[in-house]
Amino acid sequence: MSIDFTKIKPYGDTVNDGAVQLSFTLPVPYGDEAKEAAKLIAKKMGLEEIQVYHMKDLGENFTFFILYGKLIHSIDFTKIKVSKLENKRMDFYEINRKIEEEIKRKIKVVGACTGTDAHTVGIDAIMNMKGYHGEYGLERYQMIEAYNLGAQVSNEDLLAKAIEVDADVILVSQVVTQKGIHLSNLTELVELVEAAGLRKKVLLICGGPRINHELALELGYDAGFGSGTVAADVASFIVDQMIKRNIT
Amino acid sequence: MSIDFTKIKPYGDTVNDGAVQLSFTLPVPYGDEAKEAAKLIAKKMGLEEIQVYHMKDLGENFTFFILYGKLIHSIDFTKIKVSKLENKRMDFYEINRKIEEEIKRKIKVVGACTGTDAHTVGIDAIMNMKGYHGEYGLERYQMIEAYNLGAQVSNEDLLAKAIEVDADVILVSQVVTQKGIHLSNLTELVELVEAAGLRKKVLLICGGPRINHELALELGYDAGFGSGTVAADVASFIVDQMIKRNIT
Amino acid sequence: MGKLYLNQDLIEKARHSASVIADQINEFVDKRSTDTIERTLLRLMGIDGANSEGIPYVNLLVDHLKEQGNLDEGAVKWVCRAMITYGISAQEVANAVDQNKIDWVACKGVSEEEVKELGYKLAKSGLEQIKRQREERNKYLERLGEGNQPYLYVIVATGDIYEDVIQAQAAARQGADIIAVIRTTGQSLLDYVPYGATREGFGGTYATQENFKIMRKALDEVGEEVGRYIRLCNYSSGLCMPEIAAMGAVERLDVMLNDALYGILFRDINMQRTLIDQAFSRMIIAYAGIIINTGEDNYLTTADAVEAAHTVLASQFINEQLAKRAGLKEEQMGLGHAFEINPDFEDGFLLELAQAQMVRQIFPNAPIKYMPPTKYMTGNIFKGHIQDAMFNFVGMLTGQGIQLLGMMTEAMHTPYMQDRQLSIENAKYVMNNIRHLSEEIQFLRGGRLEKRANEVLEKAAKMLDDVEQLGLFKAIEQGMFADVKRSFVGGKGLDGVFDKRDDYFNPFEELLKRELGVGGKVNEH
Amino acid sequence: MGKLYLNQDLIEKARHSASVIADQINEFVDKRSTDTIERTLLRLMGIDGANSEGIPYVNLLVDHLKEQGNLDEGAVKWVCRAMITYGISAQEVANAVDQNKIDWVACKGVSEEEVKELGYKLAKSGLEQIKRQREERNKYLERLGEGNQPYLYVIVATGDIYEDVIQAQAAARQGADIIAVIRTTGQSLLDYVPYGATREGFGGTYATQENFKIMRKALDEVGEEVGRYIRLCNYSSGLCMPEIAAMGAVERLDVMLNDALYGILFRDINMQRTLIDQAFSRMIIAYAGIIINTGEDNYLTTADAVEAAHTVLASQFINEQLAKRAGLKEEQMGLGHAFEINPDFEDGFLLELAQAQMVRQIFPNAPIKYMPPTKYMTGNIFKGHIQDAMFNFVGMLTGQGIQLLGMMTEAMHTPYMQDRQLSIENAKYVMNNIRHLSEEIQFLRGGRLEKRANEVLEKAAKMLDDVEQLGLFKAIEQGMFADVKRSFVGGKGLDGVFDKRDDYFNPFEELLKRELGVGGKVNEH
Ligand code: B12
Ligand code: B12
Ligand SMILES: Cc1ncc(COP(=O)(O)O)c(C=O)c1O
Ligand SMILES: Cc1ncc(COP(=O)(O)O)c(C=O)c1O
Repeated sequence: MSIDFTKIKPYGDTVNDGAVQLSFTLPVPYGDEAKEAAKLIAKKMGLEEIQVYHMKDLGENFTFFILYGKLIHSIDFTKIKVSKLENKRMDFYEINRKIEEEIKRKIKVVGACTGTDAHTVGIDAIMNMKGYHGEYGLERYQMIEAYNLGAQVSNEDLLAKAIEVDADVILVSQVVTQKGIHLSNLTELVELVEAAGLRKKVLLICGGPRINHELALELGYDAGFGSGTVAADVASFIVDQMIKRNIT
Repeated sequence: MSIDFTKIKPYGDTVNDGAVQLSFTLPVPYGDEAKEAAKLIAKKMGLEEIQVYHMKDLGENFTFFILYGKLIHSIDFTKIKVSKLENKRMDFYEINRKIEEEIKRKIKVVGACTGTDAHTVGIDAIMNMKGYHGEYGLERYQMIEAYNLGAQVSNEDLLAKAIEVDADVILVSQVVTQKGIHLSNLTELVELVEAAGLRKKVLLICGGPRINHELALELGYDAGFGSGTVAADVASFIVDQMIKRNIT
Repeated sequence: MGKLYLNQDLIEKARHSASVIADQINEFVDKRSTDTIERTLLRLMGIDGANSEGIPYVNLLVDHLKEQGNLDEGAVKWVCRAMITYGISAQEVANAVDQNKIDWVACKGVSEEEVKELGYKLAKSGLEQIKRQREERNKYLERLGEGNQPYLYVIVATGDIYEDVIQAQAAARQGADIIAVIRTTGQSLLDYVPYGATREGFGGTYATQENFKIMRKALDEVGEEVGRYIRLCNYSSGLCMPEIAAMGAVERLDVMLNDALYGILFRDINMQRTLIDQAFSRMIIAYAGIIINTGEDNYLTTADAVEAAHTVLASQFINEQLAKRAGLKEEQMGLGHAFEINPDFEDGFLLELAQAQMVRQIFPNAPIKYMPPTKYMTGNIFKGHIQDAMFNFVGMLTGQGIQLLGMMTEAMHTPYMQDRQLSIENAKYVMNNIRHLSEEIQFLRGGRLEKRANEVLEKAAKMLDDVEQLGLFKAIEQGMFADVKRSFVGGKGLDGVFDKRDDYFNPFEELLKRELGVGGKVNEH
Repeated sequence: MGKLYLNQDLIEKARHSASVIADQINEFVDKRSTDTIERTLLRLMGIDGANSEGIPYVNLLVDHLKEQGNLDEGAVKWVCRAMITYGISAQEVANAVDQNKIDWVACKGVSEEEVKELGYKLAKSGLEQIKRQREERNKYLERLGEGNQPYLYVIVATGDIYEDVIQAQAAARQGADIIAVIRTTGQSLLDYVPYGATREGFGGTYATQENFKIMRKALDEVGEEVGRYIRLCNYSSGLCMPEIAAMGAVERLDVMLNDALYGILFRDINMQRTLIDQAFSRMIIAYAGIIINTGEDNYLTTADAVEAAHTVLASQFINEQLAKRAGLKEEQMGLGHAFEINPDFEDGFLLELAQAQMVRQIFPNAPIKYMPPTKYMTGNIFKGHIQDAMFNFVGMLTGQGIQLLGMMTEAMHTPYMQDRQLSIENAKYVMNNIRHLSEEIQFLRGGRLEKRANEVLEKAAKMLDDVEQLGLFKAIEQGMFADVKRSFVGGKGLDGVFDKRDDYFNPFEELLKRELGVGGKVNEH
């Protein structure tokens, strides 16, 4: 099988067959017209040979569909450039050593899960002693002074604490994303930090299961971390950036 | 909630949110670039706010994805016209009575599952005495003479039998559809029937789980029946057409 | 005796410790009241609505009385005095306070006797409303019937009460027995209850009396159509626990999440505040015939489900005793637990089964609330759907009371309409397919399940013994529950707690205690 | 005795009837051979390839001998005669026949002794190849090990052997233990085996020797990488049953679908033909150490799984006895059954469990092949995925040997790569999660499961008794299996059956019988 990486298409059981599964609900009453509507939607998405595998009357004039089809679109895989964190990942010992040697003082990190978001497990995983997935959290690093404010912290309180301890880094966790609430929370913090004239001085880092690096950059953060992050990922980035930016 | 039927979009939990789930495999190695590729595919399909919910290395440089996103496309539900069978659905007794009164002789029906397709259950459901879903099959209709040739029947043999018994109707079942084999099988039969000069004389009807009326019309059949069909659906259509076309 | 051999002595011991713990708490609680309790009384006296700035009148009034230094006598007394003095209704008193038109000094002239007479009268008619709704529910149940246990419980959480209604009605048609309207993320920390119909929440919809009413009506409608009474659930928790309990009682909610420990551990609400609130809210709930759902299942979202299983059981024992003291019948105790073991754990299913069966046997009459996998759900919706199926399997096999259906999209978003339908379909398929399996199998005497259950039981008994020695407050301070430590004076809402004066007056509580037959110590069995 | 109390007398009775039935069949079979058996012998003598028109040389030769009226003496004899007469190899004889260069009359001069000597020599070396592969497999198994039972069995069915390879290797990495390459729809009715690597099939890929070789190599490679021997499966069924058995034996296939009853009922192959073919093919398979999979599970795709459960069991008894007579060890008998009860049937799970446990106990050493839901799978892939999970649950709980994994897309398309991965994930999750559950539960004595199992057993025994009276041929004519009637002289392939002459010679069969220790009647136990 030779794959043309400039024209990548979904694969079911034959190269370039374009096989895609989709499901969605339409706010239309169950029936033949609904089925046709579902097919038209799929067609607009660029599917051919559309098969409605399943449809179900959800009541209240809503209908659920499962469809399969063959996608006409392809993408050029060779052109893909992902904005990734460029620093190399160090381990606990390397990080401490590097801070000691190159920054020569403890790094101060303040973190919280902000707004009305009460999910502490993520930020705890990064900051608390015991850490996550067998990796120590930031509190355990001798060369890091970590302040974990917990959850449900207002952006104002977080910033105040950062100023109080003269923090190098602010970590923000956002887990609830419904109706884009994380976007407004995260944006507000950037604005507050800028208004306080601290944007250049502190590294702003956000994280959460539905956060990624690209989104973080768009929102004005220095980095963003998603699911499965461990403290060493974040600490490596911090150290690397502080050295690069000469924040000592 | 007021729905604008000229602009129907998928629905997750808010009108017009456009929520769609999709899954597919790409022939690219697992990694950040693969994830980006999947998002680009989804973007080409018209999705926004694309979230990769899950990705999995399938090995052999293939990666599987589950994504959700918000569709930008909408369709005009008010314009949808589905080509449906227009005849009214009669029951066993009505059908027999109607044949007796209006056609005044038995209707002859020959049926088979053709080509290498060995799935008899579908055609049996329509033709055999015991029928399907509590509805009698065609063999049980006093006013229908039904010949069920079973499965794996060549188009030639089917046609020969139709000629032999002077059939009014030919029923074809196609269940296996991989690589479009049903399309060639069905097309071949139409061509044979035309070549034999019988196309005007007989009703050509096909059926199967992945057949629908529209497809049947495209292929040159008079009707197509999908999943869940019972004998009375087919018989109603036959009687209606024969009367309309004055085949008596 | 049930299917699983359990050490009965340990059960008795654990229950006894819990009883002592509950008595300790009750003693503490009895001497105190809170702002929200006082607001609750005013609501039940007929005060509703918010002023032009959106501040609920009950908040306005209680804050006002507090400023005056009068709250520790009980808000009821002062409102009665004003009512009598000015010859106006409770609502009119509230409006007048908003306009600064009440002269409280002038009100002091009313005799204690008159005040009490009016107080009892108002309390009686306040409770009357609740009783009517309880009777209304019974009529519905008699006429329409209900689904079998485990009740299929699903959430709606669009943030918009009108979208919620559509989703709820669709779910009822699909087979749901209980609809829970999830609250917006911020609400539990609000020290007031928002007013009116709302359309903008995050991860849930505001709990307001109007929203309750809208949903109740919608469910009554669809219940008629499907020929099954559809229960409505909301949250009597957070800083307004008793107020929402009262609103729920009046709007005929059938199930309410209600657990002070949850608020302490997961919302950082002050422990004194919420335990005091809980005691009164549970009396209202008890009287309203509402089923409570407790939240110990949540412990397993932060602590490990294998390691911390006994903390859930210990908490259930405590919640049982606290509930009993508020007059709740066993049939109203929806004690919580959860199916939260890592799906990749070998024989994890055996442990889940052991726990569920054990809980079922220890609390035989409680409509145990069984929570689905959440922590180990991932974006892999296909695997998630099977995790939920395994959960439904255990729920049916062990005869749980309330099955909170899992959604395959749990790791990512609040349920879409289709998620809920697929989830109900999942539960109906599995439960029907194994309908009588529980009657057909026996667990090996001395086997893995029995060993596990008794191990958990033993640890729970030990833990309760420790808590009994320490007192619940200290135990929480030490992080014995959910791996979370909270301090006695920390968290939100402590400023809303006050000591009752000797002449504190709460006619509602008095009447409720009489009606419910609780008061002094309650016997543990 | 197993977990479920079963009436042992009934089991014995059923086994006895099946034994008599098998003897009746064997007697009939012993006197006859078929075109494809003769072609098989020629293949094992080293004839391969196809002529310029694509006709396999073995077909050419056998058809030619038939035309000459010489086939009933056995093709081996004539080929040996020609080899000796012309001093050429078997393959050269075939080529010569293609070019019409053999003078058969001239060949008659060779003495019977010489012929037999050569025949036995060729047979010995033919079987030698098979033995080598059997030993090779054992070495692999020793060195790499294998997955636990139930083996996870998945299909690949792209139609293109090279796509199949990718899908198969991916599946092995994901955890599959057995890869079955499904055949294209038409192949079972072809009276020849196509030649070479193929890339165009429908619903499956042609079974050719080259395709076998390609896939074997691919699986050996990936097996090394994953450190687990990966078994390969294909179909020894249809009109070329024994030829494919031989090809499978030579290319080290490990599992082969092999069941005459399936061909009769579901492919309308003549019953005489395929039962004769089966007897010889099973000897090859037995000698090659291949596991057969029988196809009675298919009955439930046309007949109802609740009503017709006993027909499956009856057929398993017959297949067991027929297999024994061909020298198959119990460890090679992958008797088939299936999880095919309507998912909406109340307590359907109990019946499936009863059946699976019963089959497990009746054939304790057989690697029972357990088929997933297919008939009641729908386009609802989410529900389908749970149906498969319930199937995996029963498979693990009852310790089946080979778990043919269900695909959530079963109702619609042959598996996509992702379908297979999700399906393996499903099985691994469920099986690991309930790993030791079977040791923990007991079934109620006299309960629903026991009743169901004994009911099915009783009906099967009764049916076998009837078949014993009628003979298998008549029983099939009467539609006793799968609701399908087939006539003794109808169906495909009867023209390929012939009576052996007294001097018929088949040295392969003789040697095989000696090696396998079968010959006259075999004792039923
Ligand atoms: C546990 C949990 C809870 C617990 C929280 C306990 C606690 N103390 O944290 C409880 C039960 C209290 C809870 C409550 C609610 N929850 Co909740 N909850 C979850 C659950 C099951 C797991 C989350 C979790 O702990 N994950 C484990 C951690 C380790 O992963 P993580 O958070 O992704 O963190 C990692 C990375 O993202 C990253 N990371 C995270 N933050 C940061 C920060 C930085 C700086 C960096 C570098 C990295 C980083 O590193 C971490 C380690 O790798 C999820 C569903 C799920 N399975 O994911 C729902 C979920 C998150 N909850 C949800 C909701 C809606 C709620 C409620 C609002 C529901 C309600 N109305 O009652 C409430 C209220 C909470 C509130 N006010 O915010 C939704 C969110 C939907 C959405 N997309 O908006 C989810 C997805 C469930 C659902 N489908 O509805 N929840
Ligand atoms: C039963 C079955 C079999 C049985 C068939 C037994 C028999 N005698 O029919 C057996 C086990 C033999 C079998 C074998 C194979 N099968 Co098969 N089989 C199925 C299965 C499980 C159910 C089909 C069925 O009986 N449905 C019930 C009937 C009543 O429904 P129906 O056919 O849709 O018929 C209804 C309507 O469609 C309509 N209808 C049908 N025909 C007609 C005709 C007319 C004129 C009208 C009006 C209406 C009509 O009315 C009927 C009643 O409502 C499906 C999977 C599934 N769950 O659907 C796979 C399936 C159809 N099989 C499949 C395949 C590939 C095969 C094989 C080719 C596999 C192989 N290589 O070995 C073989 C070979 C068969 C061959 N040569 O054709 C694929 C087809 C994939 C595709 N899209 O091409 C499926 C979808 C499974 C899969 N996912 O791989 N199969
Ligand atoms: C007992 C209890 N109360 C309340 C909640 C919901 O949280 P909140 O009150 O913050 O809406 C939960 C959540 O699961 C709970 O278990
Ligand atoms: C015993 C047996 N043989 C063969 C097959 C496959 O059919 P075919 O031989 O037509 O490829 C099956 C299908 O499941 C089967 O069970």
